[in-house]
Amino acid sequence: MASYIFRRTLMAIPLLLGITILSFAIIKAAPGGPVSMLMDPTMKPSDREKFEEKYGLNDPVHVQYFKWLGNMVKGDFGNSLIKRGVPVSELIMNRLPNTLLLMVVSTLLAALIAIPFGIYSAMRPYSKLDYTVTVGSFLGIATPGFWFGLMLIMFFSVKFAWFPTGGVATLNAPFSIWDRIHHLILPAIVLATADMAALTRYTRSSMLDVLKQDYIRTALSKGFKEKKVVLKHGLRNGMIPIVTLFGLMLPSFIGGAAITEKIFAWPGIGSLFIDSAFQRDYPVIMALTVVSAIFVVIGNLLADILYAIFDPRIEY
Amino acid sequence: MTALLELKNLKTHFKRKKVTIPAVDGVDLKIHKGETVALVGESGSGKSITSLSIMRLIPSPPGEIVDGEILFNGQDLARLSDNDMCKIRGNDISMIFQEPMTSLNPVLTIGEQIIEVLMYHQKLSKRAASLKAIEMLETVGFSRAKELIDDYPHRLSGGMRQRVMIAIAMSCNPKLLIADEPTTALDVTIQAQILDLMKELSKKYDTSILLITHDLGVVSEVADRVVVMYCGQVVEEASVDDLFEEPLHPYTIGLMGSIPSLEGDLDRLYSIEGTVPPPEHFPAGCRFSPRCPHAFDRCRNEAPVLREIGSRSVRCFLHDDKEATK
Amino acid sequence: MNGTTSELLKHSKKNNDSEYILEVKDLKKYFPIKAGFLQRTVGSIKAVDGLTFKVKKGETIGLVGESGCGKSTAGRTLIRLYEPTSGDIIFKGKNISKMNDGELRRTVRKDIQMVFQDPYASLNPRKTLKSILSEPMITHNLYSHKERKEKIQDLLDKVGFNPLFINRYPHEFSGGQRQRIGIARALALNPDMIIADEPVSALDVSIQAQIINLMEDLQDELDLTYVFISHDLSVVRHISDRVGVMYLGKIMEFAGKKDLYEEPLHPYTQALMSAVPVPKKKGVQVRERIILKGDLPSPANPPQGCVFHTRCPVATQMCSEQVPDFKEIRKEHFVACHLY
Amino acid sequence: MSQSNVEISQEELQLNPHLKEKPDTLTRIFFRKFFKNKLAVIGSILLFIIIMAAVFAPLIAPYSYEQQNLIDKLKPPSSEYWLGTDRYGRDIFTRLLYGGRVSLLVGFGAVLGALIIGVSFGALAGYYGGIIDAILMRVVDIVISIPSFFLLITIVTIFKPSVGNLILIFALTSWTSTARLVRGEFLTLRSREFVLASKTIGTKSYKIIFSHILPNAMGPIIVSATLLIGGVILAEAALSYFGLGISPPTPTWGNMLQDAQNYTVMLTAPWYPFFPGLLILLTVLSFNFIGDGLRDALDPKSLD
Amino acid sequence: MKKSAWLLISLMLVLSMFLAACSGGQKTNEPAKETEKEETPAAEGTANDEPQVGGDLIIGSTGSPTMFNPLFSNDASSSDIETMLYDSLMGSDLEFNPVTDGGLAEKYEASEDGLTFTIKIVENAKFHDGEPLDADDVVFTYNIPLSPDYDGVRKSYFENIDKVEKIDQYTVKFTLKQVDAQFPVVSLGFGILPEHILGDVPIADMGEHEFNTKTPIGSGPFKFEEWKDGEYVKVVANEDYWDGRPNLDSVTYKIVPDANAILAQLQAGDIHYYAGIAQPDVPTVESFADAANLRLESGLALSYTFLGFNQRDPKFQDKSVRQAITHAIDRTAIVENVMAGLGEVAHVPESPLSWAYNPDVPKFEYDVEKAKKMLADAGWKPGADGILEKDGEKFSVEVKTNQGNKVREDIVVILQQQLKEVGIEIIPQIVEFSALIADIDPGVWNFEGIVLGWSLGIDPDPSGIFHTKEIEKGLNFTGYSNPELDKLMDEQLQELDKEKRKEMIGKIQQGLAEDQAYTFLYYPEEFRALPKNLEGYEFHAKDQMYHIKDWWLKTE
Repeated sequence: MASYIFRRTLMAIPLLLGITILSFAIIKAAPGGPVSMLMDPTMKPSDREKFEEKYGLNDPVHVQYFKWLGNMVKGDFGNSLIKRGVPVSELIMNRLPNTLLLMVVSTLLAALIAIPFGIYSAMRPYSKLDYTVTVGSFLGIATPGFWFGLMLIMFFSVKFAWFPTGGVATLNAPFSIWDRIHHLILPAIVLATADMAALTRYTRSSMLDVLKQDYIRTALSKGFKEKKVVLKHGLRNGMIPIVTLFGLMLPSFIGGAAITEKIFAWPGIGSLFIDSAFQRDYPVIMALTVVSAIFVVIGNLLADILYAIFDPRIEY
Repeated sequence: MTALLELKNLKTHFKRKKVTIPAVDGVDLKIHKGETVALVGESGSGKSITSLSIMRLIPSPPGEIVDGEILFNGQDLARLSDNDMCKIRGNDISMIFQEPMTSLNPVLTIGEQIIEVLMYHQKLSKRAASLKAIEMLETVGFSRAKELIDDYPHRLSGGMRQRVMIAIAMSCNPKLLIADEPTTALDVTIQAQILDLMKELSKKYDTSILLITHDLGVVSEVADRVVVMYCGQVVEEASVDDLFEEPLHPYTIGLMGSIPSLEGDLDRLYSIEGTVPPPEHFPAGCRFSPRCPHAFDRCRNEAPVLREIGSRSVRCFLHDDKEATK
Repeated sequence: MNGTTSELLKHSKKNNDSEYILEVKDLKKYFPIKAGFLQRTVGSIKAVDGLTFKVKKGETIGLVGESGCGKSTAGRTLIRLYEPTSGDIIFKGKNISKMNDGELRRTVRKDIQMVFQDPYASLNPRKTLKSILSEPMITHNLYSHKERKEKIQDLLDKVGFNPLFINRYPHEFSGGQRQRIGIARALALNPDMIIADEPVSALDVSIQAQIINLMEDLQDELDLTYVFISHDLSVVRHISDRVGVMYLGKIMEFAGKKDLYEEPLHPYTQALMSAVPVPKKKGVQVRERIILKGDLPSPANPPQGCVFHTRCPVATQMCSEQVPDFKEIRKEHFVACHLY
Repeated sequence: MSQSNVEISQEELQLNPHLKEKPDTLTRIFFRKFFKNKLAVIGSILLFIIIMAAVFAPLIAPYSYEQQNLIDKLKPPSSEYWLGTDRYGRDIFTRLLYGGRVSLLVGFGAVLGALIIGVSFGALAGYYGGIIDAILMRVVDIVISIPSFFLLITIVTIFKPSVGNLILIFALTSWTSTARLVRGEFLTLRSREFVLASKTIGTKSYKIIFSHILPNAMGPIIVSATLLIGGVILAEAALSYFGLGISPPTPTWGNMLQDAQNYTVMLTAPWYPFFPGLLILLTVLSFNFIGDGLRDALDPKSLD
Repeated sequence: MKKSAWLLISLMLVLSMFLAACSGGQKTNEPAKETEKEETPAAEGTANDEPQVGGDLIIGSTGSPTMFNPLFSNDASSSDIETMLYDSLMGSDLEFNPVTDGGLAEKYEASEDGLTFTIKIVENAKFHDGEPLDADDVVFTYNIPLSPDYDGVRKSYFENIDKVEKIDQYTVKFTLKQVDAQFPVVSLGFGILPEHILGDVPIADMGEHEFNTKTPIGSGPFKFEEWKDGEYVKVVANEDYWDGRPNLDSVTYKIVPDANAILAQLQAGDIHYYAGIAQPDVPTVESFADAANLRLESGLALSYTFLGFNQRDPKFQDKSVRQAITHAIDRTAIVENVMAGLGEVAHVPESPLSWAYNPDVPKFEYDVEKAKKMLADAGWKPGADGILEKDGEKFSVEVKTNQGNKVREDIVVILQQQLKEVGIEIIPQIVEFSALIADIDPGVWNFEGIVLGWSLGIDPDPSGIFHTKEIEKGLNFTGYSNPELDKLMDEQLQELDKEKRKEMIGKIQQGLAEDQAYTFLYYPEEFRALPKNLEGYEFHAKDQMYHIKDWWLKTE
């Protein structure tokens, strides 16, 4: 297993290179630059050039890339060009936990609701409940998140004042778990809605497949009741593709919550990404691309490992 | 002698939209204690549905036992509550299936899959159950049973998995074992091993076997009595010796003639024209009549009944007179 | 109608015509096992490991063996669906083992055809009978439109199919009927040889007989050569003239069917024969059954020496060390066993 | 049987009872199965209405989509303005009709583009395998690994949003799932026996790809395409949220919803965000229902 | 001399980096002509009450600060914080007069020739770490931007400084290279940095120094406590402030990137003070203000919004065409509809708040018929589709504006509608901000029409935007050129006499209006929501944190 992980990590290197080259090319192709965001318009062009020169923004793109790559390999993502002097790694590390917390909670929330519904749908396909779940999950897919988020704020935060309007915690208040949870609920619901829909569908079709399998019939022929058969024999098999899905969902943690983060003033990676893209803060964009690519790699690896854990047939 | 299992006019129908598909359409069958009965027929004859009906494992909806009785030790399984049926399944009646590769749960160890039955039906402790599981695995011929119980099915070959299936099925000393094409998916050399094992175990535990197969060779090796099904009905029933000596029903005759022999040369195989009709298109009259070389008008209009001729029975007008003579 | 006359014909043909249509020399097909970083080849599955036999024009060669013995791979390699790892396939004097797709298309594709096992998978579910049957002719640019139509009618007629069905799709037919379509497709190019890979094993017993009879009739009518691959010893016996018994990618025994079935020499063949359950017949003695131990070893890691020695009831020390030669013990009877 | 125009003898029917008198064409099977799925039928009807309304927008629309009437700003639904007016006093109903044209065009166009790229990648990778597969799939990995939203925003800033560019952009960012799907299908289909049969006949590769494999892979492709269209329509809305959608006054459902995403509007004229939101929802819902229905109806497994 | 102009981007922009000037750029020499905005009665009426100490004020912002060093940062959010952390030498009053009040200067003297300034600073000022602030710190601070190693953005503000000298421990003398009317207003408004901390830091590295983001230390009324990126910046009262402790205990500067969410937070009471209310949202805020315990303060913003054309395009070189376009635009309607009536129609590139504002300029009122006639006279005739044509060229203009600014998007849409009346086709093009800035970069000039705003400095010099010499590398991106006005613009900069200068600038404004260098659209009114019980608040057009030290929250 260890050697497998090592090999997989090695194999991720060309992938990371490809991603960074493509990203670098794309962001350099985008018009504008950090200078136009950073600079006072009263600045003389010569001073602008001086600044650009200092940060190597006038070098040929490939030179810039290799310089960046060289530093990146050394673990140095550089400093933000906008929040000058702040190491990019610090910017990211400040926000990453928030994003991860939000995504993990919303994913768990989604899973907790979606999986039982999916299982039930699969046990009674084409029943009324199945139809309800189907329609409900598609509704979740089809609801634009930014609209939904603002609606929730308007109703549950402003009108009923049940939940805070945004942020990760109450300002100027001592840390409390309950307070954090309280702040998590609405954004997690918005994010979970879309995931929930997809997860329900996946669970349903996966369980439908599983419940058709011969070993389910075997288990039934042993005299077990349907519920036990579904939960003991069906679920573990049905969860294999679902668990894999969680691994593959990991990368979406990076950019997937951008809109929700913005609406709920949730200081996460997604909104950092959007801001940096608008501000052409190249080091931050590149670092986030790398982080996201690493998440992809980890996600895939995790998917494989989880697969192996859940499915004894897979061995490394 | 009362039968261990007796099917009386069993009808299992499938309802799809407005169409009713009579997959099993009035089957009578008896299995005595210690006896091995082979249920023979081609695909679509309803033999598997019959076996699943006995186990009450017909997916419902759309399937449903619409008529008839399944008397097991005098108890009508068709009318048993789901709870009571659960107590019989795997305990008094157990079953093995055609595909050993897919019949075992791939994510549970072999031990778990045996132990769960023992704990459930025999109320054994986990420890006792695993000892018993090891014993069962040894009984079906595994020398490394102790290690095997912690192993997963995918490490075993098809033949080994079928042994495990047999071990699971036999673990509660069932009175009846239903084996649905247990060797069809196996290679001949392995098939021989499995058939031997089944024979041995049925003798050892005095278990009756309902063997479902399309392979007449297997039937002749294993069975005491043979029931031939065609289109959801029993067309002929006889002891193995009687049947192979003199098949009565034209379908049985055709079936036996179709099989190339390992000995002796045949220039040309006997073949039955046409194909087995799907259940929604069962013909009127005798269901075999369109394919029957001897069919006459009556066959096409009137459905023959299963008629006893001595110790055997047949569903064919050709043998009406024979009954009269006997 | 073609009972005795065809039998006579067959024999006379075989006796006079000893010309070989197909020669297979030491054919090997290994599938690489890839693993590790960079997916290097770390081993190989020796699916076919040195096949040598000759096929006479008009005869039927049976290849029999248990699953995993490489018989299907052999069939597919013979027709060049797979690139052989080594060895020669000489068909009608031309070595086709190294030809590329273009050369194959120009030379032999028309002359060797294949019939597949699964009648459900072997027909494209989205094509009508007509386009399934005309595809070979269109590919090879044969016949005019009208001729093609006639040819299709003729083909359907040959396989006993109502020509009215040409615009129907495969899903409307039963397994047996589909297998007839598969055979008709194989015949569309008037091939010399047909490789039939388990053509009847997916069919019901009564249908099996129909297809076997049909294949025999067609052989007589069209002077076809068959390589018939099956795990079913009885069927192979019925249809073949000569039979090869395969085990782990190698032929263990190869002989005329009478010799092979009545006097099998190789212990594996003997065990195989004895394992087949046969319907009891009055007066026939129940044979002594040889039950083999264990399962087939993995073709990725076949045993040293004689590949069968791990299960052989009469194996000696030598068997585990030395690979037995494939020798002609009697006339036209080849065996790979140290016993002989 | 008497009215049958195909002469199949009674006897033949008896012997081959699988046959029906009338050929059961694939189209008919498809429709039969599709119409069994109620949600799919509802989705089709809804979508048909929506598409027709968009296509015939100039005939149906009571106003011009860009005609402002600043006196009638944010009027509630009435007989004059069926669905009310927006912040410039433009008729929301009219703008929804025209907006549908753009949104659906972007959806269909982008998915068509994504299919072309995705199917080409997937087909080549799946059919040839080996090195080609490895290289193409690495490219797919790379594109997938770049967060799509970031990619979208960056590309939008380079290309500037217009209908054509949005189509291009969405196509460029959403083809990867199709490529993976098609590759998977090709991997299984290329070893199916009917493909092998075609090879033994000597059929050329391109013909095998296009005439044998692709038609059989179409089911999952079409299904994923319908789901993708819904995704693109939502993505257009999300892009509009960042103000990077199609420039006004051209209406799209996304930029209408975005325009209505204003605290004042949501408080004082809640119908304005409601209608474009509802249409996006209904359309995406319809596509999903249809996709679900197609999944069953196009499943070749259930043909046999 | 380009310091008068600021690109005003958006009040509700996600990245409101250009929102306002730095703390140094907000003062003016002279009282503004109009101070029309009355303070709310509440603020005035309760002024007698004793200020109460305590409380936390949560200020909302859509933008995130970048760093807290006035010499290196240039975004509005950062400068909001810097105002609280640092003291500058000079302060300003509501009419933008330079005053010592609110600044470190105790006394300030300008020489006759206007080339030297002597400033005496207070003696009891201390940095937050307890170190005293003296002349050395001032000299140190002003030498930073003078260094050739300086890579910050503020260089032009110090260009005219020849040298900065310490006279005694608390007196500093500035010597200028040439007369600079703006010097005391702008250049003396920068916060003073601690030499004892930054003295050893090479100036080239100062822009990235940790001080800016982790441990900013100034002498201002509030001390830096915490910056949580993307969440908030918190500052707490400086107990030892030389001018007395501020009334508020702390100020939390909360970042809420979504403009709608910020209103929701305002309504829910999660934000107390928000200065960026978009004009269309003002009625909404008013509607819930009472329930949310808020009140609104407003005043004219020191900025204007305009429609500019790329005058390298022959059709826009024709003055009468530009005038006709202005005639064709109903600016009142724009103010009414886009701004909810909260603004004034603009005629010149100067705010009515400025002393140099000249109301007596040619005005091109809304007159469609006149516009049509003028266009016809200029040779533009309606084509088959109603769109004007000349020499086969259609009068079709792509008008760009930046994404994220709803008001400007609305303007473009309305312009399209209005100009259609006279046969001019407008194609709106909403462009992402960075890309738009790149489009107007010197040498690029990739636009036909553009809707933007300038945030004005306090000095009324218009040459930075309209002088011919600013075309090539400066901010005159429309390429406007009028040699006569160029001359006037050069002259007024040398004029020390304010009245004469005002006259000259007035002439320039007349010329710019006559030429319609831009189509000036409007001067917006700015609205700020604040707690009902916030006392001591005064509306300063350029400084939303004006005298925050004196703010206090009245409890019942």
